Amino acid sequence: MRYHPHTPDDVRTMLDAVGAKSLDDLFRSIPEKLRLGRPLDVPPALDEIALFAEFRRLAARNETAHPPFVGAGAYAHHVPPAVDQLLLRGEFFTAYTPYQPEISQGTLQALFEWQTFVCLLTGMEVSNASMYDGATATAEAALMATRITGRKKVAVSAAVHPEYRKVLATYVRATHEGIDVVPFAADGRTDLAALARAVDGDTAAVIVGYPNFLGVVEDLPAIAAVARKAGALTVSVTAEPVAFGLLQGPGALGADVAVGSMQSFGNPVGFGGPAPGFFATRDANVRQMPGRVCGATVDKQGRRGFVLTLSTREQHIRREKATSNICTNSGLCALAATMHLTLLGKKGLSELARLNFARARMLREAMKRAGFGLAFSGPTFNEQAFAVGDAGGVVARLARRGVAAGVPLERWFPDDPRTRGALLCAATELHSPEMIDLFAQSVRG
Amino acid sequence: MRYHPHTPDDVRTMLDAVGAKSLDDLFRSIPEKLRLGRPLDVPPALDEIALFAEFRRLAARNETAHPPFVGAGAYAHHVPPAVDQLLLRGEFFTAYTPYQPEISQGTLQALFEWQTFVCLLTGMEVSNASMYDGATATAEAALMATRITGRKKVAVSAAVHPEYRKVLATYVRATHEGIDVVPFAADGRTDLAALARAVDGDTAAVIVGYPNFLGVVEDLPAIAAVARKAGALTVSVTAEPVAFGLLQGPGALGADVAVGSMQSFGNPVGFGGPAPGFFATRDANVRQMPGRVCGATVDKQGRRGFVLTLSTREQHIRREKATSNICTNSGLCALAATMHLTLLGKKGLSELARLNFARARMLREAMKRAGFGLAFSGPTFNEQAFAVGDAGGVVARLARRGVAAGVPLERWFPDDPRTRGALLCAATELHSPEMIDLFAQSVRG
Amino acid sequence: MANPTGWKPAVERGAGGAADDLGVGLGGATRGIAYEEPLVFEHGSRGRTGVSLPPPGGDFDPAREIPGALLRAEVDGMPELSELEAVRHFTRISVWNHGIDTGFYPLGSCTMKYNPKSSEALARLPGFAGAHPLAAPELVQGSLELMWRLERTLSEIAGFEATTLSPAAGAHGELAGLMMIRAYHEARGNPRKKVLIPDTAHGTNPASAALNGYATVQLASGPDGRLHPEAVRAAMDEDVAAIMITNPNTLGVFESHIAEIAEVVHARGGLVYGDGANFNALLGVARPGDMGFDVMQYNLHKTFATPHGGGGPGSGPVGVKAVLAPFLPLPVVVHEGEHFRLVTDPKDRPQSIGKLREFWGNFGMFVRALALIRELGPEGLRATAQLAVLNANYVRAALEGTYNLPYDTDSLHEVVFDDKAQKATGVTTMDVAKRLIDHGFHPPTIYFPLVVHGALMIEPTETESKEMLDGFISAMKAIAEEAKRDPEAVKAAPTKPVRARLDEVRAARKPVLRWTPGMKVE
Amino acid sequence: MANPTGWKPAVERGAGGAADDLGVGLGGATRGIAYEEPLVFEHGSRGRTGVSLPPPGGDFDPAREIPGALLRAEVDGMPELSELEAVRHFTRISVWNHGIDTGFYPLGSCTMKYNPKSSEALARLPGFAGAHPLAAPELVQGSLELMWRLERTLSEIAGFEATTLSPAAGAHGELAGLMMIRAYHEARGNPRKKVLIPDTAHGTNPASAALNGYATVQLASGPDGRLHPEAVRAAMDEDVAAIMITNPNTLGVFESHIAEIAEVVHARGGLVYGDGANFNALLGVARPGDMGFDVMQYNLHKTFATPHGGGGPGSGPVGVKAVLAPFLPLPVVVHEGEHFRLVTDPKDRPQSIGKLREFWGNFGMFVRALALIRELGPEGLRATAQLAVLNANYVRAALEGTYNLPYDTDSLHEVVFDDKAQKATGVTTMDVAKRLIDHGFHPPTIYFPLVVHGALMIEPTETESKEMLDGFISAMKAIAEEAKRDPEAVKAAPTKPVRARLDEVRAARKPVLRWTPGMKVE
Ligand SMILES: Cc1ncc(COP(=O)(O)O)c(C=O)c1O
Ligand SMILES: Cc1ncc(COP(=O)(O)O)c(C=O)c1O
Repeated sequence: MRYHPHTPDDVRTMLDAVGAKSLDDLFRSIPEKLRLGRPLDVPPALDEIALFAEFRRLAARNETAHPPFVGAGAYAHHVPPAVDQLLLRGEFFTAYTPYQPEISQGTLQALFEWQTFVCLLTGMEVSNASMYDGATATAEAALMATRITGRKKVAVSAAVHPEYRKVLATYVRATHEGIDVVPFAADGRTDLAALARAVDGDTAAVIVGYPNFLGVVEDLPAIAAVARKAGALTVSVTAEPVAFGLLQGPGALGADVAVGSMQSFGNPVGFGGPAPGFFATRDANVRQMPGRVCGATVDKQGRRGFVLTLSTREQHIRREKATSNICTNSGLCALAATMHLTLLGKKGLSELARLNFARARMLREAMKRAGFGLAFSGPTFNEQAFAVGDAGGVVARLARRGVAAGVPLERWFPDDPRTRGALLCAATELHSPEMIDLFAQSVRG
Repeated sequence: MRYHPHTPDDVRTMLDAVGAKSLDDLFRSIPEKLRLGRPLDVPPALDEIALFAEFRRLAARNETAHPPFVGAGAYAHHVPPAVDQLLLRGEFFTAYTPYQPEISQGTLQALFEWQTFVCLLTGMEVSNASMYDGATATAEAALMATRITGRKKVAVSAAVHPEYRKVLATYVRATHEGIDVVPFAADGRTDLAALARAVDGDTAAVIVGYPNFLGVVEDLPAIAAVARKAGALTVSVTAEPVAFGLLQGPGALGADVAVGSMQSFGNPVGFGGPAPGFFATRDANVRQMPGRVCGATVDKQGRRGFVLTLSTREQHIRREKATSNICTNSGLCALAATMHLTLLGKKGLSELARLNFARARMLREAMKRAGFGLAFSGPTFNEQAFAVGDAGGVVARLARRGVAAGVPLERWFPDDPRTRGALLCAATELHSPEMIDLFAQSVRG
Repeated sequence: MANPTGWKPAVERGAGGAADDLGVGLGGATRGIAYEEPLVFEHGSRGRTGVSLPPPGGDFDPAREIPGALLRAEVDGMPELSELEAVRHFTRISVWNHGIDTGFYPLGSCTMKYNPKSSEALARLPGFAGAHPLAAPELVQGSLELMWRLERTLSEIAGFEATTLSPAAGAHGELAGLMMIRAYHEARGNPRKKVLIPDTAHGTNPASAALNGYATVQLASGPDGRLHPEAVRAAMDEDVAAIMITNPNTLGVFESHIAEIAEVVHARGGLVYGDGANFNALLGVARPGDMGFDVMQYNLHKTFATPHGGGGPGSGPVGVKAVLAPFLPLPVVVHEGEHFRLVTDPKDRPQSIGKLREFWGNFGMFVRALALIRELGPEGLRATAQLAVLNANYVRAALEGTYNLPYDTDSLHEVVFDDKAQKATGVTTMDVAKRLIDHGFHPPTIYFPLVVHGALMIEPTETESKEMLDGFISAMKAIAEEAKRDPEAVKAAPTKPVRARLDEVRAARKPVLRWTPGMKVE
Repeated sequence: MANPTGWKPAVERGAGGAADDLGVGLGGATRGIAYEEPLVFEHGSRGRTGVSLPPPGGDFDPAREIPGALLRAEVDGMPELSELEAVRHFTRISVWNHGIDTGFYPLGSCTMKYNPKSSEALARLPGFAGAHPLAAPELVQGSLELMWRLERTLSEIAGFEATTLSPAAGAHGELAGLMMIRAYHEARGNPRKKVLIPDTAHGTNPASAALNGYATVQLASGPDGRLHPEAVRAAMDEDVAAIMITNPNTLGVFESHIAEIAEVVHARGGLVYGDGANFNALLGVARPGDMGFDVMQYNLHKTFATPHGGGGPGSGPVGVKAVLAPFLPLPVVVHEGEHFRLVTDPKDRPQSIGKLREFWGNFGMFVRALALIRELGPEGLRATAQLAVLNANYVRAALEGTYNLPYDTDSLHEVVFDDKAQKATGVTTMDVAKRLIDHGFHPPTIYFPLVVHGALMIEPTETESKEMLDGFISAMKAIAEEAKRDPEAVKAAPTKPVRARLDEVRAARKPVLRWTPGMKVE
């Protein structure tokens, strides 16, 4: 066994040193009747060649030759190969949470950089060291809002990613009074009037997508104004952070919390995980933030260095009074995002966002030529819902050609006639003009 | 341009510092009429996404889904992924030849390990730090033999890899009297009687394959005895070094020089290059060896360390009197081989060799069942020539199914009736028993 | 470890030299060249970039569609580095880190075992990395089959009836498990109010309980480090929804009364939650499902060697007995013949606690974990537990006497010492930990579990060799000696890394949590 | 470079501190933790392995087929390490190295520019890495097309009619070129006897000539570092087969008389060989084929950024004018329509010099080089030369006065200083080089070219930033200052790497070239 270094001699010597007669002896503290008297019923060991054959077979059962036209919370982007080659450096890859800062400065400085990137992109003042994903970050934002406001209700736009909304519901079920779902208008933006009606003195947070699940860019300042008036926090949720290269950060538009996923930077879609959730807010809320935080300090010789800090918020110190139960987060995914963002830089991010914007426009024009209009009229970034009629049929038909065509919105809004026949499609820099044309033609049939 | 860090400001400041008015100005030492007055006629720059699309298109024009049944000097083996992940570490990957030993100890220690591995496998006393490939290593062995013996003729077995023989011929054409090609016998081994006739007092070296190009294991002790009697050096050539896990090292069998390729360890077949050539010999010949050599020494504080040494043999010191013109070698490929050999270790190498031996036996049995016997009767390792009739037809037919079936020996021995219809096939650990059966059936048609 | 390179390890040095000069450590640690490196925001130059993007094509002006107030031309403060500058940056800062690939990492409770390189190659197969979570099921059969296989395999290994792969980490699994427990009780009419948690428990246990609306009741463990049935019996009532037990617990001790404790809890309608963080100790030897646990989370990033990457990602699947199966979160993988699909609609699973995260779980970790399990097979899994326990006991036997063992109960996969024996010297657990760095070892987990004052919690894992343990043991002994002879030298540690001890108090008092232009931290 | 991390670079230190204590270098070099590591043969333990292989299956005993004397059970001395031990070994020793990814690497004549990471991803595409060189042409059309494209592209870039990709490195390309020259002369009845080589030439030039059976005649370059037509004229006769010229030469100086020199040589039937090692200086600006060269080798591992990997591999394609095309080595790539194939049979190319290596060239390097060329395009290629030359001249302008410039002729891509100005201090080029390490920079090439006594040959390349050059310049100046103030400190360098200066004399006098059991080097 290549992972077990123990030679028979080693085992013998070590058993002697321990004073045990056999390996079984080491388990004498486990009552006989609790032991498993048989080998585990799992398949026999595979050698590495057979292992590769087996996993290649499985991977080949996925069809991924074409970049997906589905976004809906997971976005296929081109990640420069430098990211993965650097990420695989064992010093990063095989480290734990940086509990011993003197020999974890690599991870810590990168986390400090991540936190800064998150702040720059979102326009917020402070960020944590990452969350499990965008959905749990959203749920944690609601919980934080409750801690800050003492209120137990949240208002969430129906145009927030429905999977995020489900997670939010799961998280608050035991402790909260309920969730008010605020409908969206015909332009795909949250219905401001309905929002104003839904928000009251019991509302801890107003949660909206930016861009939202329909791909539409919300009028965040107006929403934040409604929330602020009611004393609620505005939580902005972003699943496609490339948009920040084009759109103002939510912090600059009145939001109090910005959460979401940074998967687009540095991380593959990878069947949905892992991906780095982010969580950013204003300085004033820092002691209510969930999760790890990295801070700058000095060492004994006065040199700048980094440590995990503000841990009195956290479970290992505060236990049941902690701001969250999170321990392991998505550090490596955050590092990948940090690397990709570093490579992009100011110019690259701006260009990438404009490129995505342009490709989505090409898709819109191609779909128009193919006879399909937009389902919603609001402004969008790189994702749009098209009225294609039999959206499920289109998805099935294109799947037979190996193409992931988009998602029918009916799946999440079965009762909303406005989503009937709407296919949500993303276009990124991976979709060349030729692919886009071909796609639109294939949607037509 | 992501590889050019110069901002327009940088360029201006730097031109000022240099006292030049423009970038063109920097080239004033090139006479006007020698300058290129136009842009190069190469395709316009590609962005990274288009670059990937273009190279994926090219890679997809190769069919490599099935492990090749061709060996003939390049062997497809399973390389544990640890090798490539370690190899890509920038400290190894982006270093030059270790001219500054204090900051090159990583490369140097690995080269020292490589040299040791080469010695252990070949049974030789000393090895250099790698050669371009097995063929040039063979040619360099002939040249060394001439330097040592003062003789200008070499005898080479017809069963040495024909491409190696061609290279040898190219290398010695200008400086040597000629090459005597010694035929092989019906068992695929070098004809000892013919060898004895060919070797005389003018013969610098006797060069044989081990295993030879026909896959056959030569009677190296007998060959070495013939050479020794005539005062010639015996050069053993190995293109499939996995055989050393099963076969005695040539040094233990009387050879004076062992050369060849270590591609099988750590390196992909990669359309034939790069691959690490090796060169090993006896201590007595060390000052006549070509190429770089790494040696152990101590630093100012008495700690063991490594340096390039014995450089008075080399071109940068001795210029036209150097033992070779080689400068850049195959260091990184040698490092990959060193990593793979380290992972294999004593047990793994022995197992791997036996596994290859067994798979070749399975192939033999399957081919027998399909009606094809061996073309040569001598002992083999993992490569064998089968009498299949229309070997070219078989190759063409299997190519249509995407399988590289082997090589027809007639290609290199058009005048030798014994090779007519013979297909040279390798079987390695990558060929499962099922693949082998299927292959043999497909050869039948 | 052999020592053929001419270096003089600390022990051979004698007492000479500066107070903080250890020489070469017993783990081979020495000093070499390293590089100071500013933040990415602190270097680079205007207009540089590290990427190569196509021109957008077309003429699409965002300002024509999106309100101007929502637009920005560029993100202020973003770095501007060439690709080489970026590559150097991360290459340089990486070597400031210690990882498993660098050396021994006996961080107790974290199971820092070797992360197989082959798993990295497999997880990167384009079929896996490129699969979209919302692609039509026909396009992702491989991913679904893999998930299905992993669920079954985990269920067998720990003895459960069903497993969900959704949770993103151990704590997330705890949350999921407690939610199922709550749903179970709710289905029977009363969600109950309390969760019992032993004092040895990890902080995530009470935090997960609280997040789920439960009050926590802390149970004292006995003088042998074990939870005793009497303590449970005394605290158990019909308001108790569940007990959370880590087995072996964070002292590395097997809760041998587990069956009786489970009976006590079950008898009054409660359920037993297992924190599976220490499951490595039991692989192939005993199954939590066979000893009374109703539900347990696996930590794939511990037991099944998926890389922890400086903080995550993790993966925390949860196994359950049949009673809890109806409450499993969504999605659930099902198959008809060779065809797999995900059940995501709550209508099909009306009792489900719902979704726990976007999409279906940390799939990349599933690939790696299943790869390891497939390579180990039944014998390898069992050997894993055996050798992990052997390693911990070997360290224990060697260090008993030198360091105080607060509980001398049998250890399984880890052993907890404290700094009582060093008290007189003034050297604390923190100092010992930092001095280990100078020897070349990552320190154990320190000051946890909380029941041990100044805990040193050592978990070697099965992938470490006897030679490595011997080196570590010598270093621990050398430090104990040094503490007597020269405590200041120990307190001055670490001396070898790029940074000396960092001022954590200052970090918390004057938080600087992000770069700002012109920032100075001095 | 910005310096926000609180470190004090050397210049701010003043004169205090131990003689050899530089503090933080001007390139950011400091000290951090590193690990001593024995040879792979010196650790591990009996029976360990780092691989997982299938059982052979069947019952095949080699002893039944192969004579016993030729068999061995196992290879004595082989290491026995677990996968983790092996991974740690190479991880630890890797950081003892300086690479381009670590920092500045201005090794003159070696063109140590950034090696794009995207090229590594492309070279690893299974279609490229898995292609067998002897597979039927239908199975390897992609490789053949790529080679064909690269040949054409290189020919255009340097102005030749045809290009062979076979040679494995620069020196191998020289050999190939001279062989073609010899074959050309032979075809005209007389192979001739001599090759003219300027005194600035790289050692491989005379060595390649000798290997080809030619005597070499060394030509003195003029006081401006250039070769002058008179010197050539004087040496040229009908016995001279060729002249070998590196342009720009190894002083970084353009051989501006090249056209006239070529005329002189051509007039008497000789040919002009170009050593293309310094071709980076000319990309898109001038073409050797347009200035009289008949043949030239490209060093893909220099000009086209393929990784050098601590010694190789390289790739040394050779471009030729039409007169030499019939003599090109085999194989030659040809195509009919979309279908590509290799001509390997000498019958089809009767004048070919034959094969130069097994198979078809270092294909992996072709992928990388073509990828870079495709990403650069015509403008990027030209910018490469321009910025490489700008960088060298910037360093030159800054260091003139501090270091002696033996030739003040215009520099192109590199500049050569010497240690004459430091003579009085006793500090030599070697000392300056070693002290640069302590600052954080790889030293330049030293003691080459031989025409300069104590040469310091600096080639920054175009991928380095102005800030990096500024740091390097300050370090060079600081060392010159230090040489005056405290020469012993300079001579004690380097102090930061894991090893101090190594005893090279001892290495050569008592060669220890491989591990042997129990080996001691002390
Ligand atoms: C005993 C125990 N329980 C729970 C956890 C939490 O697991 P995770 O970090 O994966 O959320 C840990 C992690 O260290 C642990 O050690
Ligand atoms: C001027 C010059 N010529 C030739 C060579 C030889 O090239 P290679 O090392 O690729 O064989 C070099 C290498 O350093 C060189 O600098």
